[in-house]
Amino acid sequence: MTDSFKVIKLRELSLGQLKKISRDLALGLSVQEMARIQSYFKNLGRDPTDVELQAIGQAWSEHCGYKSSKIYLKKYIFGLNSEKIYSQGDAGVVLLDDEYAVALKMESHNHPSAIEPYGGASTGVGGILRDILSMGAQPVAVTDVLYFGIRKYKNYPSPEFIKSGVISGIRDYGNRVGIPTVSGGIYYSDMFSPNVLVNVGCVGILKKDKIAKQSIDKKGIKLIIAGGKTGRDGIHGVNMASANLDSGSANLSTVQLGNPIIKEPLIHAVLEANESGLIYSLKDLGGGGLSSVVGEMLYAGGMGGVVYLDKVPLKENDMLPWEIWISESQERMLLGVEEKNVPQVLEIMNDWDVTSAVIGESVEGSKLTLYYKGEVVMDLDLDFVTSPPLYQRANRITYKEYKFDIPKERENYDGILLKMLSDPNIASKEYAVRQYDHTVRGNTVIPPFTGIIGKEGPSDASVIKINWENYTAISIAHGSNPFYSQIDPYMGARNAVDEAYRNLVSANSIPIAFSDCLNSGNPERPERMGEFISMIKGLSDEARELGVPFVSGNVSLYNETGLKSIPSIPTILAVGKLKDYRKAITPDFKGVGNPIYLIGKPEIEFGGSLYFRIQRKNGGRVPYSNPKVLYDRSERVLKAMDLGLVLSSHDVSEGGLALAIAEMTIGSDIGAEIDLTGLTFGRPDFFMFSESQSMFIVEIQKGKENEFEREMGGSSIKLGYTGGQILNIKLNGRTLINLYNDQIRSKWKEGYT
Amino acid sequence: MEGGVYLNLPKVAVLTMEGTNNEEEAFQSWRGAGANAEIIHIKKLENKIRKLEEFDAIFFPGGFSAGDYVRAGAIMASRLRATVMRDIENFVDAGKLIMGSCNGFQVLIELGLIPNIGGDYEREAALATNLSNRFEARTVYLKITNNTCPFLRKFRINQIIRLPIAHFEGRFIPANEDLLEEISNNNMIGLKYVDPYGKEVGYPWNPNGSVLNIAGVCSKSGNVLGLMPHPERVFNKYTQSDWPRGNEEDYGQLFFKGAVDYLNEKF
Amino acid sequence: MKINIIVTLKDNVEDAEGQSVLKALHLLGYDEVSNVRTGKVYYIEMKGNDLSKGYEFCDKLLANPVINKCKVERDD
Amino acid sequence: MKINIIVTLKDNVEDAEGQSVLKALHLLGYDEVSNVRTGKVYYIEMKGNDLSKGYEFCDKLLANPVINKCKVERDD
Ligand SMILES: Nc1ncnc2c1ncn2[C@@H]1O[C@H](COP(=O)(O)OP(=O)(O)O)[C@@H](O)[C@H]1O
Ligand SMILES: [Mg+2]
Repeated sequence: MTDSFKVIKLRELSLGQLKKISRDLALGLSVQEMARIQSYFKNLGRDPTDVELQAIGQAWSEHCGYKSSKIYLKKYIFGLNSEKIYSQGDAGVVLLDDEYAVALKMESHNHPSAIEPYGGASTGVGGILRDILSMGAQPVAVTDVLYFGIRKYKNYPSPEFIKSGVISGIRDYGNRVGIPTVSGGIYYSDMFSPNVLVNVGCVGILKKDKIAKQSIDKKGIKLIIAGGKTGRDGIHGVNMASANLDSGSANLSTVQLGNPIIKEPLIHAVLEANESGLIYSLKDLGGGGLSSVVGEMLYAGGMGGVVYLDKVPLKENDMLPWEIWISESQERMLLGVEEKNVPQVLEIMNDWDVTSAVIGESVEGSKLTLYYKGEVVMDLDLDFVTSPPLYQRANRITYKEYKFDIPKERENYDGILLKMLSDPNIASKEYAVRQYDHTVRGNTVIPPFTGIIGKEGPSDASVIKINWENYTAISIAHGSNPFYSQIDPYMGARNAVDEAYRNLVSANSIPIAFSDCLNSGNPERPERMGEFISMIKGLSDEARELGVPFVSGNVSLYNETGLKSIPSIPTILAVGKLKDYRKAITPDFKGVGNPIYLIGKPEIEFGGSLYFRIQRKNGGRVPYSNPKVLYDRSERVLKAMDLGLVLSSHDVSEGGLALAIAEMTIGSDIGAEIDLTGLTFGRPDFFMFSESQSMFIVEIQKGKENEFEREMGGSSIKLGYTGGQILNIKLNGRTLINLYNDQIRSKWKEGYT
Repeated sequence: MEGGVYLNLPKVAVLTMEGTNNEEEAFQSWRGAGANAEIIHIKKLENKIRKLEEFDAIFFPGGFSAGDYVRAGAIMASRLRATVMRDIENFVDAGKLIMGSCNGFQVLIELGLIPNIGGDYEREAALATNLSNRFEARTVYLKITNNTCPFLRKFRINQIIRLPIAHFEGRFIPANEDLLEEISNNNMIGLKYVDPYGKEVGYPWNPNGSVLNIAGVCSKSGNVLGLMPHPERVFNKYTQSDWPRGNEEDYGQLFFKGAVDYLNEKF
Repeated sequence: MKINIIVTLKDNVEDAEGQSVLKALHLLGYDEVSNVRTGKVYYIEMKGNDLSKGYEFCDKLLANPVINKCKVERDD
Repeated sequence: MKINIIVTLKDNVEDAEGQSVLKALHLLGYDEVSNVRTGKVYYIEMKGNDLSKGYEFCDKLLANPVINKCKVERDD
């Protein structure tokens, strides 16, 4: 026996010693879990190798095993509207039409980004691209929703440092790999010091009959690893992501920077092989590395396998078998290929200058056997490895008393509106997004900012056409509001879905799929677990009524330090469909003298609202979304759009209808005359700044008022007309807001010069 | 990657290597303009599996060839220079067409194809880091200042058009004043950055700080064009960023159609 | 005083740029080259005589301690 | 042999990165800094003993003579 691997005398160890082994080998497993492994090996009548223990440690990490969340995901999310899902794997897939399908997925890279923001964010993009590629889909868009802190905490990097690193990381990876970064969001709050959240998404297009399979159900399928070489970088990444961030210092072996220049040709090569029908099954190497991907691919098809670890192309020749097996080196894909197709696949890889090697194959049975230089270094039943214990952790759902501090009424709200426009949560995100290439691939129909060149304002959803032949396109948007979630995780989640949905509708697209990225704290604390469950229930209750499935998602727990935890915050990535992208609608006003309507009705519900936040007041309960109302209004709006009545549309979110209208003047340089006389319920500020859900502002063709109002069936309120250089809002002859378009735009663009 | 189907259409090689990433839309744009385009990995040229002489036009797409490490375009150019420079020179001499956008322009500059005042393919210019020191992705206004080069023949002189840009290294710098004069005197400046009214002003309308607001340069004989903006991304007018405001012009197409017309007439 | 600050990646952090250059040099026929790593230099002119400022610049702006090493030297 | 190749911008070429570092240092309160310029270093390991190879690498790959200067030195 060489000294490349060790046998660990596990069977004779005490509980205390088991704990020590878990720590010494950085397995991240609890004593109970170690004991379970011990008894398994007692039954086998032998001791495990270090390779075997490491493999189990990976598979049983929270990150890979979903130990704390799976029971709830199963109960509330899986199966929801699932008849509309075409396929689920590394990413979820829904059909667009008879020929095409769309794959989407959102994922967190919070822990790595907290330690090394540049590398953390860029490998996040790299990872999510692989998930889409795993379905055999061409990635067409990258998205990123970022949650930055404000205050610096001792022993942790400054929020400024984190922010610039994260944005640069996303920029450099996305731009270099040539996939446009077209949608996202940036939030600022002290909730995220020092626990930054980096949620990245990706959307891909595939022909439905070319979808890649992710399992192997046949023996003799060769396993090919392709892309980056395997190194010592990123060992134990999943264990880090499954623990609290307890100091700013890093375990260096988990830091990776990513290499988009390996990924870029890998995407081409894999898609070409898939297009040619040469790939039997496909998966990416992410958390847990080979260990997790080989196990899952075989287990899903009821097969066993053999892998020769010495065949894996390495960066460093002296790597030990366990390191090879669990390394999380970036830019790698695993291809299952029928023996007869192997030469052709290797040739395609070579044509694109991509490193690849055959490393093993599937066999009958359920055993996975690893060889290293002729010796067996692991021989385990996949049944055992891939089924970690699932926990129904203690949870407590707490109901808070809502405080409502009534702000004083003002004569004039110019100052308030300007303050809203320059709030970092609202102000233009161009400082980040214009560093992202959002037009590469030549398919971007609606970019993140639209309007007159040089004056662009925010768009609600980005639109990407799917090919060069017809007019079909997809729309992409997000929903999330950490301020609601902090107060009410259940409603916060529902409102996040509402926002994502209405953003898509606003662009004249039909929502067809969601992906969720669930961020939370330490699940071993009952309040956290309670919040987490409330969040999942919220998502479920909202989406069920809307008839839209969650096709994929990701859970990130332990976003917590000794100091504090983040609230339970979902980020929703939503994808919609446009039959004819020439009918896409943007928020900038299009003409002068056109009627402006509000769809929906503002209520007094100000918890977490921008209006109360900027005045540092408690706003009571958060807005309540009603999915039936959202659905009904959306159908009506879409119908009016289809009839060509609607010229521009913007969803009402933070800052209420006043801010929404202000944003519509930015990209158009067209002002608005709004008269609230007879419309408000007492306080005009409550009317203007209410963030009640499911509302839209639309600009209508002149002279089409009657037709439009008929379509809206009573849910529309006429507010005024477009035109001029000023946004003017009046009530009973009194001016509430009077601001020049230029003032509004320059406030909003202040941080982007 | 189709090839050889339409035998009498002009043949265009869209060159690629790791990190180039506009090849798909370039391929589609050439095809849409009536050419028979093919995406060719430069490895195949280096290994002599494919030859440039098979083609009537070469397109250097944008992106980050080899990561744009070292200097944008440098690695791709030095590989080509070491292996197929003679073929490229013959290609130019034969009057065939070469176009490079963004990273492709950077490659043309590094290959000495632009401006090539001296005629011996020395590097006579550079595309340096944007003065803003950041990556800039947005739509810019451009003025057409030469319409004799085949790619620009479908435009009017002084026509104002809009195209997307997305680059970090786009600041055109010639080796010296004399060269710059030669470039102007020979009417080689193809496009300039302007404001919406056609005036030449500084940042932000000139996104990178190029001398004389230069956005694109043609070779003396006109058959080579390098430019920082991306016509291939707006072949379809609905990918022009402000089309929802009723500004629906086919600027992107005109570059490729002009080139294809020229090739059809000439070859 | 003139100081030079050289920022490099720590040895165990992969250098994608270095690898790209290595590959390019090999393709250009320079097989004798076995390794390339890269770094960034900042040439700083400043008043005063306190070299330790250079380390402050590293710390606050130029380098990320998780992945970078910094070297500060006087330029005479 | 180990060589270091340092590529900088010529003095008359504006250094956008240097400028933005200078600005950032001033924002951090370091008013004593009056100028910053930047450069790139390549640390190359290779067989042989011929320093002039370094200049070849510059010429063929690492520098554009229009805007760059190159310095090659042995690293001992
Ligand atoms: N981090 C980001 N990455 C990519 N796109 C972003 C990012 N942040 C915002 N965007 C895009 O910028 C536009 C405006 O965003 P935002 O100001 O958050 O608008 P809204 O208030 O409508 O959500 C949207 O198209 C959004 O998708
Ligand atoms: Mg919106």
